Amino acid sequence: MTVVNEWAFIGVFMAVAWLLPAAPLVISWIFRPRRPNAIKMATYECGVETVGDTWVQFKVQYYLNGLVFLVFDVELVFLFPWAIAYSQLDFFAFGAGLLFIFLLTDALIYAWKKNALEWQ
Amino acid sequence: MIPLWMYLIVAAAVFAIGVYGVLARRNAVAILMSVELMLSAVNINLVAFWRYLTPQNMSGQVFAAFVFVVAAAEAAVGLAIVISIYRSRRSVVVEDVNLLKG
Amino acid sequence: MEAQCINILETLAPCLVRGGMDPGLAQFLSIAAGVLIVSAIPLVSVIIFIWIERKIAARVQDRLGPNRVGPFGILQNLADAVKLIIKEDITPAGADRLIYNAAPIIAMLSVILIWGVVPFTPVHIGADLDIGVVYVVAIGSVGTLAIMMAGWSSNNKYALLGAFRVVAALVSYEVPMIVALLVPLMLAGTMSMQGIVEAQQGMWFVVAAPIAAVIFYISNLAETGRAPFDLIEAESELVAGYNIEYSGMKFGLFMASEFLHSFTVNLLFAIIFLGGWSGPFVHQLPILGVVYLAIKSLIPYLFTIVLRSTVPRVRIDQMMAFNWKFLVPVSIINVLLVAFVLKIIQELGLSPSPENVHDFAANVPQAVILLATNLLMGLVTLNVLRNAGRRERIADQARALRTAEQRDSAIVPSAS
Amino acid sequence: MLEFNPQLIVFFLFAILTLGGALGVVTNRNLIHGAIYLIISLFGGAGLFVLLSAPFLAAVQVLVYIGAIAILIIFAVMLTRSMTSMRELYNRQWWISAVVAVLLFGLLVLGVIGPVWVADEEASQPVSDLVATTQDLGVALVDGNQYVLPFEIASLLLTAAMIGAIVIAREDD
Repeated sequence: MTVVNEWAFIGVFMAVAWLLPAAPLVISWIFRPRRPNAIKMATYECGVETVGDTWVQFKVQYYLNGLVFLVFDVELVFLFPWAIAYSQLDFFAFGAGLLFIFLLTDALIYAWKKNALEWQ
Repeated sequence: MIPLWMYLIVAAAVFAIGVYGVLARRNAVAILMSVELMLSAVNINLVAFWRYLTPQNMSGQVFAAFVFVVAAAEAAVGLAIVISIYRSRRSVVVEDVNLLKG
Repeated sequence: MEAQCINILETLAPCLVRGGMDPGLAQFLSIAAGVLIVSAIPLVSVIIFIWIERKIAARVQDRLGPNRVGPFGILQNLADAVKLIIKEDITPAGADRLIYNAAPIIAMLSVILIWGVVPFTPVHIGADLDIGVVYVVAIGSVGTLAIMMAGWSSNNKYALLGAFRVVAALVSYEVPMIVALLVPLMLAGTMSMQGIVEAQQGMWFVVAAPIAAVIFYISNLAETGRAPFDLIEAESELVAGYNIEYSGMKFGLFMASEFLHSFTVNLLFAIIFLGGWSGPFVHQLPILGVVYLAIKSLIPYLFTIVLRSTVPRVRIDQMMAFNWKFLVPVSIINVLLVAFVLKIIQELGLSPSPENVHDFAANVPQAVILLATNLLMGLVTLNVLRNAGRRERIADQARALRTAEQRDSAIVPSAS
Repeated sequence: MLEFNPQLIVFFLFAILTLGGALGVVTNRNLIHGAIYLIISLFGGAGLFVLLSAPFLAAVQVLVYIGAIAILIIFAVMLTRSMTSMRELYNRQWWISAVVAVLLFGLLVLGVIGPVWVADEEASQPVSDLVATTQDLGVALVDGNQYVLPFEIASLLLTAAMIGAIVIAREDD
């Protein structure tokens, strides 16, 4: 029962908490002046006229970075249960964790050697 | 508790929507997103069966965790392939990628 | 029995039921009351945090800071909030309206939701989830999404580029942060926030795991965009980055969420490494826990502020290299080392048993051994760094020398 | 048959999020909107996990899918500039695909879920309220008799995926 209660709290919290930042926006929507014109609404690029599409070509660097992050993120999903169960485990578990991390460190070393982590 | 079949129907519906997306969309990134949907439907099924049939056995959760790994690997490699195809052919429409058609 | 109804936080539901209310509704009302209290705390405190920060930053830079509105200028932020509310709000043409308006709310939400699992005292906590730490990390990662949404929906090249840089930096620094978190989890054996604080009754984790604490602190600096990693707000380079098109209260929400996030991570630092609410007499008088927690989280927070107003900004390539080539390897080695030593300690029977974990003396052997291991590793790391730095300097000098020689040899023939 | 209770309302809420998000993913022209619908759908899935007493997987769903995979997808959309250059949304066989999807759903519901799970009232309820915890998951993952081999293979798969993706996506050579 208590576990259900904890999550009920989180559920109500999620349902209510977004109202708190939304409230000042609503208040501001009531009180603020509205005098839009084309120059005000123009995209701000330091006063220079906007040229071309906003969605410019991005470097693959961003993707590689996100990729390495994703792989480590998923790795950590497995290490969380490993860590909290650690005191109940034997030396074999340490070996298993070591091998698990070692295999992934390989990938990190590879990325390092291939300059995938370099930010040009 | 909520009967098991309701979860199964939700999962089946998400899976069917994913299948539709994979078959019907032309954009490779959209197809990859649909595959993610299918994997997520599989996960709902796995966890639902685990909860209702073998709640004290870890198999369902472990399998779900492995589905996360597969989903991550699929996203990483799939999107890398999309990026590299885009670089060489300036297109992400799957019908334009017909190099292997001979 | 009537006396019980005084402390409404603990006994609201039973009191209402005794008053003749439906138990389900009473349960719901007590949850709703808790939600209101827990979510009001961060919103009220953020006004104070911004004032503290402005005051201290001003003193460091030999200024006075806000001093006109109210005593010591403490009401300055309320005045600022009123100003932001009555400002005209400009939505740029071509913006994706729904996402544009949702982004500041999600940014703030991702910080407020963390407070739901913060243990204020031994008995006062929003929800003591058994996966508290993963919840915090997961909610934190939603904040990244808000930045991406803001940058994309503004329909502005600078905003999009700024958002990409920020997101790339934030997600990278999440890796060492989570890896460092594994060490206290290993020591506590639970992911519940309350459980982690309970496990520190005998000894704070900062003693047994100083390297993890330092890595956690540094990556949190980067996560919250604080100097020296304040590339989010790189006014001079990116015209403020992802929130460039935002004005009025929407910008105010981004700014407030940034300040609040900065304090929140220091609060988490205090909970996970500095023992949270634990202190003398806290079990007799639970409300003392709030005071202890506030003091403990203010110490790293003040350090953050002083750091912010004194150190220069790093470049993005330096920031990324520092993460992937230093923090991540060090945190991984640290986890493996601690795991190895901890297993040996447990096999030798030196670790505290569940019965005497609250006892200071029982924790000493384990903490001392782990501290020694950490210090040793810290020394080795610093030595490796020193050698690497020396090698780099020599290489730089050689390169400079070579270019100078080439220039000389290019000049000499033409002179003769 | 079904009595009205808060749990059911919450279930329907998350089910609607999951399904609505999924529909948004496959029907939306703008890929960034599609990614946000994907996030909504996966968030609904996380809510279902909480209802199924697997809170760890719910948090992981938010952490991995919303925090990492969605970000990666948005990066890829930006890198390929594919959201503005789409000529049409669906390919020529889109109606065949729709028929296939509906048939698949019908087959699953009428052929499998209906006869096996809806008909059997008893099988629709959990066998026990005792649920394994995250700690048990940690023990199972590194137990020599249980899942230690899949555990290591997961690491190997991630390593292979990362190296493969770096090789494919790198610009020079």
